[in-house]
Amino acid sequence: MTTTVADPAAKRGGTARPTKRARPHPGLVVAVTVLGALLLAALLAPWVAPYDPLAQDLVNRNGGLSAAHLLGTDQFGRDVLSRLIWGGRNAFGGVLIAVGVTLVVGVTWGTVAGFWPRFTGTALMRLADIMIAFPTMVLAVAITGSLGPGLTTSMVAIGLVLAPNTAQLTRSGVLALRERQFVQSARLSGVPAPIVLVRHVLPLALRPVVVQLTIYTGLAFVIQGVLSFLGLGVAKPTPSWGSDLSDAYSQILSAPLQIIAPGVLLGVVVLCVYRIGDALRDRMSSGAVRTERTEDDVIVA
Amino acid sequence: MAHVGTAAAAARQWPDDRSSNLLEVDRLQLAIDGVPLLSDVSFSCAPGEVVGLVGESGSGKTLTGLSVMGLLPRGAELGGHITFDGTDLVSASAKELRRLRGTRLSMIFQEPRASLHPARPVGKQIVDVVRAHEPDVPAAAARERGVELLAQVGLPSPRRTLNAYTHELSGGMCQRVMIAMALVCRPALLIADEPTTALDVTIQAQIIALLRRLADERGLSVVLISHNLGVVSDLCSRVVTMYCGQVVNDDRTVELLRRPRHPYPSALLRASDVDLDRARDWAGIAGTPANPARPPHGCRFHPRCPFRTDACEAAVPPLEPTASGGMTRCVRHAELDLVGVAA
Amino acid sequence: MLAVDDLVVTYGGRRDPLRAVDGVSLSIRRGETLGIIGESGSGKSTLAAAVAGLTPVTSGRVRIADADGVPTDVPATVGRSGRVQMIFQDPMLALSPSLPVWRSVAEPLAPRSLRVPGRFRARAVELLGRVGLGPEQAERRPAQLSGGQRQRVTIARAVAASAPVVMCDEPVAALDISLQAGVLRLLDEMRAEHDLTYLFISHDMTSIARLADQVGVMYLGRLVEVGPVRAVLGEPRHPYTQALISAVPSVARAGRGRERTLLPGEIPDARRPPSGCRFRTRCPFAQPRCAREAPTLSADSTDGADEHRTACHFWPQIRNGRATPFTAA
Amino acid sequence: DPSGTAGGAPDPAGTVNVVHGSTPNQFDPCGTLNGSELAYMWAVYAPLIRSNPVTGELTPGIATAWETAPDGLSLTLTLRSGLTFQDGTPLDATTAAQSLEQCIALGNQTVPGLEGVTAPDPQTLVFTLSSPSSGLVDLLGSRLGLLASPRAREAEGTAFGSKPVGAGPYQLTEFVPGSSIRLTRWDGYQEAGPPPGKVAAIAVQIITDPSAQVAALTGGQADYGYRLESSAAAALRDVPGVTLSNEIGVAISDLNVDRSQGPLQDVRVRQAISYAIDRTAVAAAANDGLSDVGSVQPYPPGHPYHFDDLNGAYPRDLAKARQLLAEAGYPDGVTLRGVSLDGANFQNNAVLIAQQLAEAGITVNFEAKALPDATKSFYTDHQYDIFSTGMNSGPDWLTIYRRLLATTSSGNAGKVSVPGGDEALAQLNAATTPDQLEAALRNATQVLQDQLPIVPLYFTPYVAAWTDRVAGGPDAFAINGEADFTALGVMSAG
Amino acid sequence: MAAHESATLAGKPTDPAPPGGGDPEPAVGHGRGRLAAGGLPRFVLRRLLLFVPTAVGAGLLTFLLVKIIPGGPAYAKLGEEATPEAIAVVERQLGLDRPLPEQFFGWLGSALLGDLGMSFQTGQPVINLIVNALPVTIELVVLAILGTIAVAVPIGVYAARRADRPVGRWIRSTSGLGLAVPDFFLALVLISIFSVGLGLLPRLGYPRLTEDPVGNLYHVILPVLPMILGGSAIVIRQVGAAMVDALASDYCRTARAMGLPERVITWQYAFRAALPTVLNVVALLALGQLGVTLVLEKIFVLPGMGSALINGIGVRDYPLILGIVLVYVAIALVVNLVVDIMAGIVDPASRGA
Ligand SMILES: Nc1ncnc2c1ncn2[C@@H]1O[C@H](COP(=O)(O)OP(=O)(O)OP(=O)(O)O)[C@@H](O)[C@H]1O
Ligand SMILES: Nc1ncnc2c1ncn2[C@@H]1O[C@H](COP(=O)(O)OP(=O)(O)OP(=O)(O)O)[C@@H](O)[C@H]1O
Ligand SMILES: [Mg+2]
Ligand SMILES: [Mg+2]
Ligand code: NI
Repeated sequence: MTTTVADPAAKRGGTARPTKRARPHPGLVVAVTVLGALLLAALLAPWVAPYDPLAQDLVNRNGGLSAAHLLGTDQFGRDVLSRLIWGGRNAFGGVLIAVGVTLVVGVTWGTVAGFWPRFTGTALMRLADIMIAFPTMVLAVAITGSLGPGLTTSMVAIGLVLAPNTAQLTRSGVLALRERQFVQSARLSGVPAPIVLVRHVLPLALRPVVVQLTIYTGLAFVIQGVLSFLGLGVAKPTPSWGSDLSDAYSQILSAPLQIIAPGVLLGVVVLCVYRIGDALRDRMSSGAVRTERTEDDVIVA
Repeated sequence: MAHVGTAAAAARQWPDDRSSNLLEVDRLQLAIDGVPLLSDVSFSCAPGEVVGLVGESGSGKTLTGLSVMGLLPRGAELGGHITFDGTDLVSASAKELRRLRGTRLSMIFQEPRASLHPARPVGKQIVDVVRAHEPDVPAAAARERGVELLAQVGLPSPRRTLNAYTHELSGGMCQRVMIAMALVCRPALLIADEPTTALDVTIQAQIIALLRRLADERGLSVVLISHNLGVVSDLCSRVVTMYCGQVVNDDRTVELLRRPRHPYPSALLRASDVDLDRARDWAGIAGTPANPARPPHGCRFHPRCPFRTDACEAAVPPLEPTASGGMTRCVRHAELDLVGVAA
Repeated sequence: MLAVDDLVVTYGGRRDPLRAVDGVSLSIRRGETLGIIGESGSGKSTLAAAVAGLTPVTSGRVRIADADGVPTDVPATVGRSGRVQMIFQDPMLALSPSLPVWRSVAEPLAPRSLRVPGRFRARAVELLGRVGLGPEQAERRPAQLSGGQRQRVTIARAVAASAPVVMCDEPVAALDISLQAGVLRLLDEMRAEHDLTYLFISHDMTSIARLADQVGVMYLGRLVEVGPVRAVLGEPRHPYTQALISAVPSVARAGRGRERTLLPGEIPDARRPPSGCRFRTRCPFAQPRCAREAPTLSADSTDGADEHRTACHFWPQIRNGRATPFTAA
Repeated sequence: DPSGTAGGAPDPAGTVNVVHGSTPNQFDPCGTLNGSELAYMWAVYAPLIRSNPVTGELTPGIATAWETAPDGLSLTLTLRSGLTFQDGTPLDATTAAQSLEQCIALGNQTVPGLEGVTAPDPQTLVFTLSSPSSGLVDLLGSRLGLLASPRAREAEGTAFGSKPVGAGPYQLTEFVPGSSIRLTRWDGYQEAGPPPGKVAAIAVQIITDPSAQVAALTGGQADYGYRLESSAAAALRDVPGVTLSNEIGVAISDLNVDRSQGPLQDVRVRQAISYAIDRTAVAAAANDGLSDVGSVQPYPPGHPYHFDDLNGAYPRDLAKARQLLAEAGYPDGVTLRGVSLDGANFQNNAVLIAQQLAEAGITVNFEAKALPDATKSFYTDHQYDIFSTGMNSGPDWLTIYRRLLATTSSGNAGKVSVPGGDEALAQLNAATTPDQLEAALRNATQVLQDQLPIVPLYFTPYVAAWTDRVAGGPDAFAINGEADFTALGVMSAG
Repeated sequence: MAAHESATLAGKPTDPAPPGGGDPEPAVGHGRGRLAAGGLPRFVLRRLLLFVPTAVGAGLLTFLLVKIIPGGPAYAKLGEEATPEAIAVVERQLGLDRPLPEQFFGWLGSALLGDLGMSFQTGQPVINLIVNALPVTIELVVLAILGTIAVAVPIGVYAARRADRPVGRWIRSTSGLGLAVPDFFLALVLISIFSVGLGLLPRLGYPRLTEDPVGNLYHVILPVLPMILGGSAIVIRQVGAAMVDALASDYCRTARAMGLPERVITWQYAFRAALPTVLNVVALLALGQLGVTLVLEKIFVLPGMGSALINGIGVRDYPLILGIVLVYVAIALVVNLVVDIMAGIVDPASRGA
């Protein structure tokens, strides 16, 4: 849906000047605070949310903002604020699943491919190439359409769709690091290959992956929204930002302002996540290991 | 004109007639984002003279070169004076500087391949320079000038080279192209920032020979920046030594080799000397290089100096004339009897 | 201590192979240092990597003396690990950036545990102390040390591995000249202390002159001259060595005239080396024979004890011509 | 008359642009009805007997007259002469019989007791029956009577559904699934029930998004819209120049239940579900207030087959629901697996119902699935207990009651017989007089209410709207929510 | 030795004539990186040959994907009436009773010959459906990309030139905002503003480009706008980053040291160097936008590939799904190929690989 992008600063050749490195990343504090607050609210939903997110009040449908319902009520008279708070659980949880799948699948895939670069690696990377050749969104829709809608399936689908990119990034890191001199030194010291992998290669190879996964976190929020919008996301009536947005869209004629709350919330969360990703990238790129610019920097869904 | 700081205001006498100098850097000071990086850099270069600028990594050689060119990064504050051919470059406008660059002043850099555009035939890049300064010259004529210069810098088949991309050329060839490019509009001064460091010794020797020939034949003034005293002493008639953002010594090469007046160039000399008989006397310099952003008190070299006294720590020594006709920044320059290499 | 016979290392596929090291034979006695000089791309690093077992060898053998001093074949990477250590040009790249340096030093002590156990810390700190680093620096990460300090760490690490043979691939080239001597001295001390044998690669004559006992000169994957350091640097026989030495900018020579042997042209493409003697395309003395016949390393036939060997058909004649000796000595 | 307010006269060369709010899948009347396809079939095919889409009244179609034998064992139709199908195949009793045989062979429709169809002469078609079937005429007035060219159907095979050939006033000339359909007037049409086409072409766009539906009708992209989303109704209500029609139709939203397994085998659990639902509230909430008639009958109030006195069944009564559950052995409530079609309506129903059932201790987590997946997992794989879906009762009671009550009904997951169901159907089939029919229908309705083979929710409201350019808008609005395209005309722009 | 004297050069131009008989080393173009003999055509050919295995792999993947779709076309066709017998009949009609490998290779064989089979739903050749739908989607993407380039490249370059000034930072953070807003939400907002609110742009309708070009363009403005805005955010950042790198590069420093005007440095040096990045971003963006059209086609009711795909999934129209996905993959591969070729032209050093 949206494209995420390498942070420009990360790629600049020179080391950051000390004065600049010390400066905190702009907006980072805000982003962390906002995300943290939302996450906390979601975790504490039973205590924080003013209403049961599923409780319907069929008399008070599409009610506007009021003291009782700070963000109004939806098409079934449910409290929008409570739904958004509870929806955070599914949104965050779902994204966690997606990113978790990407992490586990992608890193395993990339590590195996990077460690046995000849036959297995080539085959695995061929597969990744093929999967990457599908536009992300198309593949996500196809997989979710296939497995049937639902939070878990759609999120697993997102995870799977993004995994080949992570695999490529991991592999290029592993491949590059395999040739690094400190890895060679370790091997000369008699350290067996798997331990070299775990001790020296993965921690560094995973640094860009962490950045990438932050970006994917944002992306997963967006794709989650899109899939819900296409009716492939979280099953009703479970609250989730994406499906709430699509529900709100279905009421756009009678209650046109309903889309604002979930839409803006989604945008804010994604923005915060990207901001953190930016900061992470700057932080990591100031370290010693930098991988070359690859296509993975731009992930277009 | 803004003067940064008040240090180093000590009177100084120039060994030569000042007015005859092409480039004159006088008490240059530079801070970037408020961090002082150069303090009191002074030297000069006469027409046709080849001056060497040496010093360890981070001592501010490149920044000095860039200051002269007006190519400093944003956030740079310059103080002092850079007089080039009668113009003060510190106060010159951007437009003025741009007009001078390429035509009167040129600079070449260390990484020859990276310093040329990878996706533009090198000939085009030379033509660009001609056209930028002499828009009336037709493209064909500009190319001809390129060919001529490429031949002069010793590139075989200059016509073919003109159409080549950098990845088709070796590092030495790229460096020669860059020299050709720098000279195509006949500048009076060339600042060469470590032009041979990235090259193999045999190729390095070719470039050094080329620079010397250009200086001899064209009367070109060259400021050669290097941390290799060998290269500098090979090529330059005068050597300016920098340490931690300051010029600490300025002397004729023969004098420097015979009897350095400052402990730092003396130590450098011995570190770069290859004498099979003396090979195992581990002539190094103790300690770690100084950081111009946080310089030591007094003489900036004193923490590493084997000859230091309490006086060294007390105040920044001024750049003073020496008996050999040079300048040095050492309170003990008159009493110390430092060993050269050519002794 | 170390013997290399007819080593060939090939890079690239079958279609366009590059013989980066092409039939190099050499040997080093225990406790001695063989310096290797040569221009960029001449195969110096490849030679070291192949000896260390980091690069697959196409043909030839590498023998390292075992505990009894008997040279034994050590074929694979695994076999060579623990017997050969390597010190690289850029210490920043040679140390794991995310680990405190003591862990890197202690790594050879505990190769099989996932994380270097803390009990090896003391030994690591002791070794770091030997190379002049305090215990507080042992906790730092490589990025927090200066270049010279980092290179000291890699030396400590090589010592920790207690491997008898150490490959030094331009260990001081990345350091500021004022720091080089310190590191070289440390290497020399360690050699004496631990009875190490070095293969020392550099294109810097100064370092070679300081540390090496023997010197080999490489050109396009071949050893063109080898012998005691004084002989090779002082009286180079091969025209390439002569040119190389005369091209080195030197303060010592600065005052004394400017004439020198300038080699024309560039180093040929290593994938398509010239026939016969590889240097002939740039050699001022080349003869038709040079194109036909590849010279082998040979010593002065008049002097039986001559360790100084040269791969040139015409070196005796050239010696009588105008060569530029290196030092005044 | 809103259609008369615009200037100009009906333009026979014009094109009506139509917005269709649901997605037709195929156009063979003997295929399956999965979306909303009838409007196209009515326009493309001529019926043996025409059931007026608006009134349900039976009038001549291809057959000008029909007569049931006194013993009820045969039905004789007299056909018009000189008709052809759109592909040139003559339409006479022989081809009509062929077409009907093909249709029955396709297996989607059954005629109880039918022994055969014969064509003694080109204008006479005879149905012979093994037992009396009073619903046969109604059946022939519905889908079954829409005759397709047997030659074309033979030739096209499975593709016939998208290249239909009938004898009706319009031909299907374009079909982009899920996107657009175009009907073009067939100039060879000879009167066979429906009136001749009033416009040269009917260009249909499929738009399911309510805001887009409204935009199309208010922005000039469409003149006529039907099966619109209920939320579009509110937005269109006060738009000048747009006439809105919304009525409940002969279709119900319901919960299908799988009686072959789990708690729902027990009728008391089904009844408990039924008592737990507030049908009026569900209807209103799911349809933006357009429908407030929940009922446990297949036909809506006002329909001849509706029984007002049976209307009060299953008022919401949570106590009763709990009690029934307890009696069935679920005093602590019961958990059911639910599936819903992925259409917004069905999902909304599921959301509303789940909440109400929860209050009675019945927990259902509905999963939404696309139709092929939902039908397979519900009917074939028995993965779910209840299924939020809907059904069209259609004009012929035979079809709907068969579907509801027959043991062999396709809607009967697991083919568990409904106690009294097959008997009620037999009674319906045997009914020959109006009184008998009414009694039989009443009985069937009561069986439905007692046994709850499905749990009906409410009558589906249908929304249609048209602009002033349209002539004949009200006449085109069929009781089952479909459009009668043959009634649609368009005013010339002048 | 005569050669000796002339070889001791103290400062004359070195002569390339190699002493001693032998093959002279060509001075220019030695070593790596030259376009292999045959040049661009061979490069293209090689890439085209690579297309085949990828297409086969993608086909297989799609095929397997389609096979795990629960339900199946017979259920879609039969609905409630899906008795096992009826299913078997339909599956036989559709050829779904054959063994999977046979189905796959049968499909693949004809697909490679350009025959994507018949749609289960309509019985029409899938290729016809695609030929109708593809131009819509392509038009959206092409217009979006052109618009994005027109908007984002100048802004990106401008931002890079002022990277450490407030304007540059402001552009960067604003474009970061653009990244975060989901395209469909943006579309809804734009609809509210331009169609509902201002009544400036039509919300619906798609006259065919061939029939009514002006009307067509007028109608696609609103669907394309969110893509342009979303895409610009990306391109601005990427172009900005590449330009910042390029402007700080050694060769731009050299150009400045030679006194070239800043305009020439920006466009002929820095932008020229950033061009491969720009192309790459644009290519990836084009592929991303291909996915975005899925949603936008739904919102704006456009008869494109996305609508066809979603509809096809709904009715389990395997040949249609396969065909569409294959076309998506083909587009992706073609885009990559074109970009690679352009990169080869733009970046002379990359051609050899
Ligand atoms: N743009 C900049 N901003 C801030 N500090 C800078 C900048 N450029 C250089 N410096 C600092 O200024 C000091 C001098 O740098 P300079 O590049 O002039 O050294 P140098 O003598 O050329 O060293 P080298 O031999 O390594 O090239 C260094 O400490 C460096 O870190
Ligand atoms: N991994 C590799 N794959 C292919 N070719 C290689 C590889 N490593 C080195 N080469 C090539 O092998 C030749 C010898 O390289 P090597 O690094 O051994 O030279 P070197 O003498 O160490 O040079 P330098 O002084 O620049 O370090 C060069 O032509 C180089 O391009
Ligand atoms: Mg510098
Ligand atoms: Mg090397
Ligand atoms: Ni002033």
